Amino acid sequence: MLGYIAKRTAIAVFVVFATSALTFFLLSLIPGETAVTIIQRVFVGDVTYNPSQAEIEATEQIFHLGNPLWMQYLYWLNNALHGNFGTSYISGRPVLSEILVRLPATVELAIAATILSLVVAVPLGMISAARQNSKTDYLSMASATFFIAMPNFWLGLILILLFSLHLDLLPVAGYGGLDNLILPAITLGAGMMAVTMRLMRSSVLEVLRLDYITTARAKGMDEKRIMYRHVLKNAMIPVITVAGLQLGYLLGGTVIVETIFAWPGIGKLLIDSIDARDIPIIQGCVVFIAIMFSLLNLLVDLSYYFLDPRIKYEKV
Amino acid sequence: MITRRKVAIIAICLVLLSSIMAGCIEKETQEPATTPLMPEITPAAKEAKKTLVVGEMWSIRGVDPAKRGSFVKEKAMIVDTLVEANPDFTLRPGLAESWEQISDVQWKFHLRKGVKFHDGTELTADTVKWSIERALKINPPVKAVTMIKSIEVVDKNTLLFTTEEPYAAFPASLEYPNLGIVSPTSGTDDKGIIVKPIGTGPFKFESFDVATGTLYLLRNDDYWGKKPKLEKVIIKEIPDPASRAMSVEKGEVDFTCDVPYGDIERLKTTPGLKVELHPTARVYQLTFGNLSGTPYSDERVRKAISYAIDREVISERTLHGCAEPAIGPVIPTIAWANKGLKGYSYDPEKARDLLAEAGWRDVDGDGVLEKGGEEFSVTLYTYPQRPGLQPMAEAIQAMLKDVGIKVEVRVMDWSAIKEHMTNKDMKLSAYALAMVPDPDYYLRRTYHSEGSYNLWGYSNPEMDSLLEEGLKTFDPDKRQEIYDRVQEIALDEVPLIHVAYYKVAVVMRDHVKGFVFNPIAHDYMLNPEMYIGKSND
Amino acid sequence: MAYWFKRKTILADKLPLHFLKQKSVAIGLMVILGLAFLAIFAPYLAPYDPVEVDLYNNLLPPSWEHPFGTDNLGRDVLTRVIYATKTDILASLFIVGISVSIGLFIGIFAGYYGGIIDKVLVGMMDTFLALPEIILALVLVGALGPGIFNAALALSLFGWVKYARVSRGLTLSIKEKEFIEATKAVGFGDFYLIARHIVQNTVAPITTLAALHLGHAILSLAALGFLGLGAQPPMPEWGAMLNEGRVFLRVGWWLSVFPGLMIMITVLAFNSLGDGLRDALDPRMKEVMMK
Amino acid sequence: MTLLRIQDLKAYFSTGDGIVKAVDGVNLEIGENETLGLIGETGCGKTVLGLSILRLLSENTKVEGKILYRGEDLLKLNEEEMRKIRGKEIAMIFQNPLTSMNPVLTVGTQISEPFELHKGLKKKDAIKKVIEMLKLVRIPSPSERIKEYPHEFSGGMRQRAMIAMGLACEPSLIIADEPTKGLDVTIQAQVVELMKELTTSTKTSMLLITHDLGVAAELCDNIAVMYPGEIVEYADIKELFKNPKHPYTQGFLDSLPGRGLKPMDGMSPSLINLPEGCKFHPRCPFARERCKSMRPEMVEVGKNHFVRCFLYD
Repeated sequence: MLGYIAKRTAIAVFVVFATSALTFFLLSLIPGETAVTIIQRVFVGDVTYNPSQAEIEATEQIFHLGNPLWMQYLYWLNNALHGNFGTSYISGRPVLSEILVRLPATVELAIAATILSLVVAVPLGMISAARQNSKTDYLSMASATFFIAMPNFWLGLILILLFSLHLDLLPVAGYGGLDNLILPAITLGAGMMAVTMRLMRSSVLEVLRLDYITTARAKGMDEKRIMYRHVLKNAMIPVITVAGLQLGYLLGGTVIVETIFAWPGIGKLLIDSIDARDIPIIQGCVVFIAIMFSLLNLLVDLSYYFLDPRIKYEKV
Repeated sequence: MITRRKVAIIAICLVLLSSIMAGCIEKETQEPATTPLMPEITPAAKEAKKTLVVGEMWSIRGVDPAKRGSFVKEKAMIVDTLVEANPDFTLRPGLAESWEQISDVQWKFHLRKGVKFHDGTELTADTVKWSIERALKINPPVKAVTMIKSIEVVDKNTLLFTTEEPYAAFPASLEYPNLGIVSPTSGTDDKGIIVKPIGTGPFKFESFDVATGTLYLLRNDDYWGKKPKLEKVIIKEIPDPASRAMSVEKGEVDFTCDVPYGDIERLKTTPGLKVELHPTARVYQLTFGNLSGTPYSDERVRKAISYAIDREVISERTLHGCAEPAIGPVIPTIAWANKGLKGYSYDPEKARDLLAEAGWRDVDGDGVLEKGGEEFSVTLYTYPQRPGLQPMAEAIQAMLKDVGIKVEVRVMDWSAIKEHMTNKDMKLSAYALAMVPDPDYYLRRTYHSEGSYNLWGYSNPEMDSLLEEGLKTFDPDKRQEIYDRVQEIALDEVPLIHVAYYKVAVVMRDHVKGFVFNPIAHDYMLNPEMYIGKSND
Repeated sequence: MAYWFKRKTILADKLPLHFLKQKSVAIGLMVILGLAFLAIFAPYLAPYDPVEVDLYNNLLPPSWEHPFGTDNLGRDVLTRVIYATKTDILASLFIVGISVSIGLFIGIFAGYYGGIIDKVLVGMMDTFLALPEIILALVLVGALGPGIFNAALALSLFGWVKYARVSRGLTLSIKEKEFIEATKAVGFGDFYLIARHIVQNTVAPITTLAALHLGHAILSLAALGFLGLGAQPPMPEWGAMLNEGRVFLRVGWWLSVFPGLMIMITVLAFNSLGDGLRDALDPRMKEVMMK
Repeated sequence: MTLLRIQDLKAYFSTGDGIVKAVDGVNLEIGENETLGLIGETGCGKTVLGLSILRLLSENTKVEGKILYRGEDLLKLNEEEMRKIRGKEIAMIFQNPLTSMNPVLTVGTQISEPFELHKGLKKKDAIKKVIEMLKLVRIPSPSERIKEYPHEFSGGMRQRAMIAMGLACEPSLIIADEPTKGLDVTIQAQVVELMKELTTSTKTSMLLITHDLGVAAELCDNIAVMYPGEIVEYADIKELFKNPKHPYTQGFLDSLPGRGLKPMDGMSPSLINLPEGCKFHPRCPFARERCKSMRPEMVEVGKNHFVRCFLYD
C-alpha cells in the first residue's frame, strides 16, 4: 500500500513542478517586463515615474533579471521551497500570505460544490436507474444534458438575476455566512453534478445486471435495501474515477465563479493579478492551484483502496 | 495487513493536516489582530444607527498612508495633512494653523496646538518631520510633487521647509494624501510597512481583515475638529461594480460609488436610496503616440478629431451621465479654471473639411482617408480598470469612422500598452487633474516640453516659459493670468484632446446624512460631518 | 500486393452511418447545419451592421425592430449574436484542427517508433493531462495578450492529448497486424505507410472526439471571452458579449440571456452529435478511446 | 404431502429476436427431505426453471401455470409475501460463487444478511450464527475468514460459503444451480460429500440442477431429464441408470465416460424456433412420422417412471 502512495505522491509532486516550470516559462513571454516596469509598479505605484539607473540595477539584481531563464526559475524555486514566493507587485505583501489568506475561501467553495453535486447526483442517478424510462428518469437525464452544455458563468448570471434580485432571498455576492455560499456552489457544482448523475445512472444499471444482485434478492432482500447495501458501493467506483477528471474542470470553474460572485478566493486573485500583470502572484496562484489539484487527485486514489478491496496495492 | 480502517484514518489526517497547516501559517503571517475570518456584520451593529458601512470600489491592498494615502486619508479619515482643500480647490488650514513664505524656497508652518494622535501622544513638529521624511523615503513620487529639500524643526509647533527650487505650489502640495501625518508609534510589519496607522484624523484604526478586505474604524473622541456623530465606520472592499450596486440596494452597505452605468437610472427611482453625480478632478483624455512624423503633427487633424467627437452623447448615453462634456483641460468648478474658454462643439462636417484641408482624401472610396498613399488607420489603446474607458473608446471609434479615420480598439493592461503602442496610435486614459490642488501639478506635467506626462513630444516655447514663470510667481492674481493663458493655448493647439470630465456616481441609503462631495478626492472622499438620520427626514 | 489491397481495413469501416437513426443525433446535426448556415450567410441574415453604433438608442428592450434588444452602444444584439456564431465556431474549429493535427502526429510518432521516444511522449501526455487546462490557458493568454487568436492558440495547446492517446493506441494495435509487415517488405516509405493506414483507421474515433471537443472548445473560448481575455471589441463573440451584459444585468437582461442561450444550444448540438457517434462506434474502438 | 408441486409451468422471454420459450409446460413434484435432480444440456432452460420458482426472473418474462409450495401458489403472492419465502423457506445456491457474491462486502456480512432479514438478529448476534454456519460447512478459522472478501477465498471455499449462505435460515427447500461447476475434481468431491451430509442431516429437500450425471447419481433420489423447455423422462435414480427409456436419456447416458463416451449426433435446438411435435425428433434414431407433428404426452412406463415418447404410447 505504501508503495502505491509513494508512487502517486511522486507523480503529484512532479505535476506541481511541471506546472510551475511551464507557468514560469509562459510568464516570461510577457513583453515589457523589465526592471523599469517592476520599479514603477512595485516600489512606486505610479507608472509615469522614471527610475534612476542605480534603481534599475538594484532591481535587476533583486529579481535576477540578468541571467538566463532557467537560472531565474531555479532562484524562484529555491525561494519557493523556503516559503518565499516573492512579493506582490500591487499590494507589496508577501505572495504566500496573500494566497494563504484566500486559500480557505477557494477550498470551502470547491468542497461545497463537490458535496452539493454528489448529494444531488448520486441519489438522482440511482433513482433514475432504479425506475428506468420513468418520468423522473427522462427528466433528470434531460436536465443533466442541459447542465453539461450550459456555460457556468451564464448559469451564475441567471441565478443572480433570478434569486437574489427578484426573490431577494440570497445575497448576491461577497464572502460571509452560509447563505453567501449557496449560489456560487450551485454554479460551480452544476456541471460536475450533471456528469456524475449520468455516470451514476449507467453504473447502477450495470451493477443491477450482475449475479450478486440476484443472490441478494434470493435472500429475500427488498429493492431499497439492495440499492444501499449492495449497489451503491459498487456503482461509486467508476464515478470516483471520473471525479478525478472533474477536479480539473472544478478548479478551472472556481476562477470564473469567484469573479462573478466576488468570492475572495485564489481564482479571483489569479484573474485580478493577470489583469494587473502581477507576475509573482500569478506564479504563486498557479502553483497553489496545481498543489490543490494534485492533493485532491491523491485523495481520489486513496479512496479507491477504501472503496474497492480487490485492488491489491502491493502489486502495483 | 493494512486494514481499511487504517487507510481511512490516513486519508482523513491528510485532509485535516493540510487545512490546519494552512490555518496556522495564515495566523503567523498576519500580524495585525484580525477579527474572525468571516466577520458577520450583525444586524445589531447596524441597528445602533451609529455605524456607517461603506462599499469601497478598489481592493484595499494596505493601510500605510505613505503608500495608500488617498485611501487612508480620504476614505478611512485616519490621518490628516498639514494643508486641506475646499471643494473649489482653494486651500484651508489642516494640521498647520497657518503658514508664511520666508523666501523663494523657504516656508514656515505653524502647527495647530493641542492636537493629539489616536494613542494620546501629542502632535509635535518632530513627529510631523518624521512622518513626512518617511513618506519621502518610501514613496519617491512624493518628492517629485513637493520638491522638499529639507525640513527643520524651529520649535515644538513650527517647521521650516526648504524646496529644491522656487515652487509657488508648495503649500498646495502638502495636501497630497500620501503626506498624511502618522505617529512613529504606528505598528509596522517586518518590512517597515505600516499595518496599524496611528493618525490624528476623525476616525481611529480598529482592525483590518485582509481576507475579506474589510477595515474597521472607531470614532476619535478627542478629534481636533468637529467631533463626528458616527461611532463606527466599516469599509468593505467590493471590487465588482454589479455587486456594489446590489449590496447598497439590499442594505448590506449604506454608502458606495461607481455602480454599473446601467443601474444608475434604476437606483435613482429605487425607494430608500439617493444617487448623486459629481464631476471630479479627473479627465478622460485622448492622447497621441507622437506629434511629429505622424498625421497628428498637423494641428488641423487634431482639431478635426476633436470636432468629430460628440462629447454630449458619450457623457449622457454611453456613460449614462457619469461624465460631463469637457471644455478646457480642467473642470470649470476649479477656482483657477479659465471660465472664458469655449470648447469644441460636435461638428463632423467641420472635421471632414479640416481633414480635407490637411490633404486627406478618400482615394479608393473604401470610406477611409488616405494621404501620400498611406491609409489613416490607427489603433486606439485603453485599459480595463476604469469601466467607462472601453465603451467610450468604442463610441469614439465609430465617430472617427464617420469622418473617415479607421480605428481598431485594443483593451489591455496599462504597462502592456507602452510595449504595443506605436507613434501613429492613440490612447484613451483617465488622468487625475489635481492630486495637488494647484494648476501647476497637471498643466506643467502635461504641456511643458519636459513634462513627465508629455510623451507625445509637444513643445511650445511660449507655453514652457509661461509654466516656468507660473512656478515662480507667488502673487495669486498674476498666477491666475498666467494659467488662463496656458489653458487658452492648450485649447487652441490641442496637443491632446479632453473628451469629458469623470463624474463619480455616489449611491447611499437615504438615512445617510451630512455627506459633502469634495472633487479634490482621488475618487470620493468621506467627511466627518456624515451621520445616520431617520430615513424619511 | 493484390492480396494486401483486397483486405479491408481491420478495425473500422467507413464512418458507421447508422448512428443517424438516433433522434437526438439527428436534431444535433440539424442544429449544427443551421448554425453553419447562420455563420456563412450572416451578412444577409443579420438585420443590421454588427459594429454600427447608434448611441442614442442604447439598451432598448427586445422589440420588433430589435428582437434581441440593443446593447450599451445601441448595436443590435441579434445581429451581433449571428455574427458571433461565425467567430466562435471558426475559432473552435481552429482549436480542434490544431489539436487533432498535433495529437495525431505525436500519437502516431510515439506509437510507431516506440522505445524511448514513446516513453518520453507518453510522459508528456500524462503531465499535460494532469495539468489544470483552463488555468494554464489563462496564464498563456495573459502573457501573449488578449485576443481571439491568442485565446484559441492557448486552448489548442492543451487540447491535443486526447487525440494523441487514441492515435497512439491504434498505431500500436495496427502495428502488429501482419499486413503492415507485408507492405514494409515491399518498401513503402514509413511515413506514407503510417499516414495512409492509421489516419484512415482513426477517422471514426477522431471524429467522435472532435465533435465532443468542439462543444468543450466553445465553452472554454466563451469563458476566456467572459474574462476579457478573448475577443477584443468590437468583434462580436458570445463570451465577450456576456461580459459586457454583466454590467447591465439588471437593466438589460437580454444582453446576457441571448448570447448564453446560443452557447448552450451550440454545445448541446455538438454534444449530442458526439454522444451519438460514440454509441455508434464498435465496442473495441470505444474501449480504445475511453482508455 | 408434497413440498413443492409445479403444474404446467411456462416461462417465456420477449427478446429482440423473438420469444424465447425457456420453460414450455413443466410438471414436477418434490417431497419432504427428497433430492430431485434436474438433468439436461446447457441451454435447456433448467436454470430458468430454478429461478422462476423463486420468481427471480427479470421483468420482461411471462410466467404462467402454478407453483404450489405447501399448497400455496407462489405466483399469486405479492412481492412482500414472496420476500418472506425467499431465503427463509426456499433458498438458492448459485452457479459461479465469485460473481454471485458482492466483491466489496466481507463474506461475513453477506452470510449474516439472511439472519438479519428473517431472524431479526442484530449484527453482532448474526455474526455468531455465521461462524457456526462456517464451521458447519467446514471452513477453517471462521472468525478470521468472516472479515475477508470473496476474492480472498479459493474456489471450493467460496462454494462452501455460498452453501452456508443458503442454509442459514434452515430453509425447507434448497435450489442448487450447478454447485460443482468449475471446481476441479477433488474439491468437487468434497463439496458433493458436504451437500450429501447436510441434506440428510437437516432433512432439507433439494432441487439439484446440473449437467453432471456423476454428481446427480451421488446426491439425488429421483431424476428429471430436461430437453429444451420440457421434461422428457422422470424416474428413480437406480431405475433411470438401469433402464433408461427415452432415446435422449439413453444417448445422454452413453456419452458418460463409463459407457464408452459415444457423442450424440446433432445439437439441442435453440429455444427460439423449437421443432414441431416431439422436440427431439430431428436427432431421434427412432423418429417416426407422428413424432414430427404431434407432441407426445408423459406416459407411465413403470413404478414412478414416466416418459414423453410415442415409442411407449
